[in-house]
Amino acid sequence: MEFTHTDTRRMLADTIDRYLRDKYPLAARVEAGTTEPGFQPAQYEALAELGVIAALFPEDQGGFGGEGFDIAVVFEELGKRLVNEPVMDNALVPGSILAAAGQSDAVENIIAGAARYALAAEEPQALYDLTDVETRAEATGDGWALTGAKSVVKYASGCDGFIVSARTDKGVSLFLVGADQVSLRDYVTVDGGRAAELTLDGAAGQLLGDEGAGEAMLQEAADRAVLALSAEALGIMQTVREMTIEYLRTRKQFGVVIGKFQALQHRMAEMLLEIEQARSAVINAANALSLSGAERARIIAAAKYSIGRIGRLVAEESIQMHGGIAMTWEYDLGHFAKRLILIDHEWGDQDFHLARFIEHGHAA
Amino acid sequence: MEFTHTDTRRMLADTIDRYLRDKYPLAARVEAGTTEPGFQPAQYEALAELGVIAALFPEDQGGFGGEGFDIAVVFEELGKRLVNEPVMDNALVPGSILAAAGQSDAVENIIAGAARYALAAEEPQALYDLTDVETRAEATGDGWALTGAKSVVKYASGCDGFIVSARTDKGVSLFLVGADQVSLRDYVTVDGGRAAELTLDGAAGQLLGDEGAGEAMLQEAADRAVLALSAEALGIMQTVREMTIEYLRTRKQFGVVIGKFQALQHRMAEMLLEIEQARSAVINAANALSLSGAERARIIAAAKYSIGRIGRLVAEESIQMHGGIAMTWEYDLGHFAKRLILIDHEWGDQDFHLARFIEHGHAA
Amino acid sequence: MDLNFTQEEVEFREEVRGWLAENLPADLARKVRSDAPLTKDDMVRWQLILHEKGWLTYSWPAEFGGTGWGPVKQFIFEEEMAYACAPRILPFGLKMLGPVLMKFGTKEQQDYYLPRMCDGTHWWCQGYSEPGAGSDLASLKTAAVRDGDHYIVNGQKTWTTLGQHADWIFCLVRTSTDGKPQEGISFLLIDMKTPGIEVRPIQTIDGGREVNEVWLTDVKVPVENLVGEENKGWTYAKYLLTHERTNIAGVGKSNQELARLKELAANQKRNGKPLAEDPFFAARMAKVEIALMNMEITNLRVLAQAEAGGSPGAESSMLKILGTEIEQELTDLTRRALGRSAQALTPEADDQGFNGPYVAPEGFQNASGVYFNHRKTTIYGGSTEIQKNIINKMIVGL
Amino acid sequence: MDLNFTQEEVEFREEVRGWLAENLPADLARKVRSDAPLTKDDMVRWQLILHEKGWLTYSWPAEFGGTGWGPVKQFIFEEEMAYACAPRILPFGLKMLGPVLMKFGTKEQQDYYLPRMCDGTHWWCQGYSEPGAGSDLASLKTAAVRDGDHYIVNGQKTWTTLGQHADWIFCLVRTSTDGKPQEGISFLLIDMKTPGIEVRPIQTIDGGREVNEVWLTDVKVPVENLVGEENKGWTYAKYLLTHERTNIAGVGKSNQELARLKELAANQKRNGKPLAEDPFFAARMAKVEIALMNMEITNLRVLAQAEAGGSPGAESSMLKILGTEIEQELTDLTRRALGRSAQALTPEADDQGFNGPYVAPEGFQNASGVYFNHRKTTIYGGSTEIQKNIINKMIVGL
Repeated sequence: MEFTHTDTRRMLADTIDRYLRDKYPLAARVEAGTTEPGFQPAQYEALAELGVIAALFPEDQGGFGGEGFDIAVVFEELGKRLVNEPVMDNALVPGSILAAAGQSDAVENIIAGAARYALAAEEPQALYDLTDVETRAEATGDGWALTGAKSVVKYASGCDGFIVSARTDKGVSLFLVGADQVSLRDYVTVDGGRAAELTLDGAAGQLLGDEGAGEAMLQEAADRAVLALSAEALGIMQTVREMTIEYLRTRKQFGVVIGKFQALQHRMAEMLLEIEQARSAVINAANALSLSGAERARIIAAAKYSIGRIGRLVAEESIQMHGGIAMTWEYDLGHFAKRLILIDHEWGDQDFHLARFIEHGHAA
Repeated sequence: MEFTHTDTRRMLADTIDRYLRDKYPLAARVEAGTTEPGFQPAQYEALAELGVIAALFPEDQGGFGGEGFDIAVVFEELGKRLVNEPVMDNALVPGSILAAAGQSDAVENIIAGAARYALAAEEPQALYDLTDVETRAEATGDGWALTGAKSVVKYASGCDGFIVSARTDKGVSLFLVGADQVSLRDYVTVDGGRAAELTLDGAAGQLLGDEGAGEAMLQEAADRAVLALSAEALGIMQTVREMTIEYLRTRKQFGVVIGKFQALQHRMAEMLLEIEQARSAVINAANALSLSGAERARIIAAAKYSIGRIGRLVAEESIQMHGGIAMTWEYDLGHFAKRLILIDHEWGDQDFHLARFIEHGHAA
Repeated sequence: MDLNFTQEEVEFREEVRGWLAENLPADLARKVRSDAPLTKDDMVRWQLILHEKGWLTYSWPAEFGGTGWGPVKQFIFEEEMAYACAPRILPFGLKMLGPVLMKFGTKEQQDYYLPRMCDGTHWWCQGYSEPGAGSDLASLKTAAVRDGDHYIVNGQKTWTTLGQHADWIFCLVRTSTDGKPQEGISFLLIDMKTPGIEVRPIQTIDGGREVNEVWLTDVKVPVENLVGEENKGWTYAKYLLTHERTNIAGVGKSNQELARLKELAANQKRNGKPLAEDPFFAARMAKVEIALMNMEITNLRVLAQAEAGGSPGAESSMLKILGTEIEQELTDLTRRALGRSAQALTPEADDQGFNGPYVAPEGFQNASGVYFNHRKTTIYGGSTEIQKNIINKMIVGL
Repeated sequence: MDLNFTQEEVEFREEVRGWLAENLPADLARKVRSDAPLTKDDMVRWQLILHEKGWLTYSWPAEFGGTGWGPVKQFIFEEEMAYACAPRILPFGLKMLGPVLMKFGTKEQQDYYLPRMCDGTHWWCQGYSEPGAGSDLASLKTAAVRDGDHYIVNGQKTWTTLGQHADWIFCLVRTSTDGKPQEGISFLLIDMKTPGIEVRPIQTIDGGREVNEVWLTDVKVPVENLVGEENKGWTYAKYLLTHERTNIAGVGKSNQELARLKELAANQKRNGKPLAEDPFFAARMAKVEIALMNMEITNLRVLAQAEAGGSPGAESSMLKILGTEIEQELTDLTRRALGRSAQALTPEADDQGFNGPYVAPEGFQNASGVYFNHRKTTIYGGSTEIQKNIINKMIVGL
């Protein structure tokens, strides 16, 4: 047993931490999250240069990592500073699918920060269920024509291409679709960033992987995304933890610092204890990425469930313990809390993953 | 709107309260609950003489009450003093079924405290589901022969007869079975009292009401039982509340009374608030006994769910706030806590009633 | 025991409901239903419609031009307003300052201010909170120094709801530093047009701009704007805060939100079935519905007591805690029911002529914002922690 | 990062498991599995079997005749003991007094007491708690007054687990009332056969008779029974309490209970389907299973730290809170799964030759009793409230 990271991963974490601390002020992030394109392209490129994206891919795909703990280390650091660059949405998720489909040029460009892709999988009628696909793909002479609608595709605007799930007679398959083939309705997201409704009307698509293999490919990407989100949430919780401790130590009410009030002390102790449970859930999920079958599915679902439950607790309790100031846009806490809550809305919420955990328990 | 009881009901409550305060010491109740017959027959008769049983039946059946609020008033008072006389099990529940089946002599005897009956409805394989009936009734020349097993029939020993649910070709029906027709395996209950496993092997039974009408008759009895249990739990909670407040005011730790610790203050405030919610649930259920259909079912299920949830909170929190002393047999609190928890095991637990509430919401 | 409203009360409810159906402008109801922000004009328009009917002062005694309704009728009126999705009546003048003036103000103050807070002349805001004070209201520092016929006021107020529209502000100010903090506080009425007043908006985490800071620099306030006696302001402030609030629990509003949530859950799908039939989501909805049913009875119990002339004790604090927690839980379930679409912030979809595609279903463009905005409800108006202290004090007595 | 045990550790686990399979008496395992009470003979029998193997002192350093195992091996051993349903090794001698003597006792004390707590000669019990003290341990009043070669001890101890079987008791006693309460405490070893000692059983709410009061009246204790220095007992007591406990969380026990619960839920029926498939019950089980999975990792993190020579900080308190809450929740779900049959108290059904009918399924005759008994776990050994104080102190620092 060993619960410290390898030297390489620790150096990576330090590098990201130092960079973000020095060069990634929260104010600019918040500002970027309310305008177009929803992030800071120069920052995204800088992160790619630091190796943040390369760390998410194995050596044979042009990266230097790609394991569960690489993903966990990167996203925990990004979470701490509330980074809303599209590392997960435009690199990790589409990159791992494109790699699996042998699109090595595209993956290289992604790793270099030179190209961005997005997965357009979830549909308006589906609550997190990636297998609920109504978009259709029809074979044409030399390719496929896709028709349908996809919802809340994050950081879609400006992408070089989209990976779209669509149904054929053989089930769900994934297709690479050019940016010029889709219509986007672009908007701001609540947690600071952008997304789009994407519509396809006979869009030309190129099959990725085997026809009918889409569900398995999506699940593989979903596991990576869930791990990344969970680690991001853990990073956010750590910052929230520090802010709240600091506030309890300094804010005075009725003549004493509020951290002296035992009712708050006990609630803080519960929050601290739960954050350690969240950390354990992320470690377990990172490790599970090297497992398979029901065991992997259960552990990853358990992590997202835990993050959903604990994330809500941390967001709500930290706001309540801060009081009014936490309700203001100007104070940092609220932005962290918003992202923490909205993470429960990406890739399946806590109820979704609790059900998934139960389902894979029966299967085991 | 009027949230005070009628004069008659207030007098009844006062009478019961005074009697129990003077003549029903807890020690004797606890002792009786560990031996045979599990209660104090002289006390049961005395309560009958006070009109406690008559209050549960309408005038045309020989009583002077029988409405929801009569049941609520009686059982709240019994709960306060942790009475384990079989007023619900041997009077309210069988009496209301016998009355509905026109067995007026039996009802008269019940009201007088001169006869005791018990409902034997739940079967070993069923978790609270009264319609899960495997006991069979076969028509004989002049009656019925019943074969099967019933589980946890409270205060069965010494009963004059049993009301047994059994399945015929027309569904579930209720039968009156003589005490000499059944075998009992009698035992102590965790919360102080007795119950028995009951087996029938061709037992002679008399049909009560119409053949196939059993489920409706059982549900009617169940609604009364749930109300009685909920009111009993409310009474228990009030005593637990008083004991805990007293303890917080007097027990010292670290040089101060523990009620000065804000963490306990806030938990106590939550417990007090929840007890008021439980009181409202009981009032609502008492009122609902005069309603019908889904509305009645929903309100009564909501009450039992609320009592189950809040009962656990009150039992566990009051023990925790007391500390070690609450773990002792000698101290009263534990006996109240045990009954409060076990009430969730009678006539459907909180999950059962939450499901029932949801089901009747859809039907509505 | 009788849980039913009287025949008269039932008829009264019908009357209110009928009138609202005819007189509440549809555009306002639509905005309220979908949690879209109201403009000042929206609010004033509705206020004047109610005023014309004589119902704006529904909580006032007849002698001051009110309806003279008792607690039960007021409750019914508020419930029906909530069910109809009417804009809320702003409380600052009518529910807060009004009763204080009626009890502690001079005849001149009553005659001048009371009519003007009804007819749209004066928009009032509240100057209680200060940045350093929070739940410890009595530690306020804004100072008023007597100078001849005037007070000179310096300091800063915060969380001033809709202060950007206000003509007047009622303020707690410190006129003495002797004795306990509560003892040197006075209650002043200040014209917002007085030189030295600056209103700075505070943007909230949901992006909203409802609250403000109010900075006061050498603001001259005539002494006749003092309410009651100097240094007795804490008494009036407490009167205002504890002044019987018959609907602190927000039963009507929460019932309305629950109905909306149920409709949403019936239309959203999970695994091909309505979300309302998903057992976990159904359980979440059922639990909050049961809590609300119980609280409604608790509320009616308090109401019956108030109608009989009693004053609620710890129950007010219980209802504040329960009411806000239920409200928050409903906003939480609403965002959950929306799934991924709760992430989209698309207020433009509420605009007339919007042409799609919708992200969240119509009427739910701002569900996450509403959830975050509602975090305030357990902080303001006496935080949940303060309410628990009160409950403990009143019942356990320590 | 590596969540796996080493090859050596895996083999060690196999060895322990294999040995237990062959050497743990089936009747003892059956009693433990069904939560039936163990007799003194049961416990001594098992202890001697372990002692013969050399594993009774599994947590002791080799120099004192222990196995010399590190934290990880100790943890594995404890897990396997739990999975096998072995009777627990009583901690009073081996885990509590033993380490104190090794660190603070004289050579004579070590040579005399340590072997005898292993070979069945001395059954030890603990004399810490007093009726008035509770969580405020240092306020203890039992007094030891020096009189020549003896101390004369007067006072009362309580919650003395299995004291009815004990030959010896280690006691915290007050030898001085000067200074802070912590400063006048000494650590004494007392022979239970000394005149003036009376053991009175305390019956617990589940009907159990495990704990006792110990009354001491003019009990003469030779001064050589003092451990360490007079008035320094608090230091030794704290050492004992904070002495590294690698399995404070009870992961093995809870995993075992969870497996038992799952089996039960698969056999019980609700609406004709296994209870395990009822969505509400399945959710309850899944939630506690996930909490347990997370805690297991947290526990391994602490263990790895301890193996590397570190000492856990606030994590010990977190594991105590989590471990006991999970244990309690499992007892709660077990009684729930039994439905109505949880009401029956039928210990006779555990007797050999019992002839039915069963009320609760075999092995679950005392599930409600176990639930009530487990309420103690969040009260003793530093209550949850005390642990939260510690966490706050160590991390927030206030």
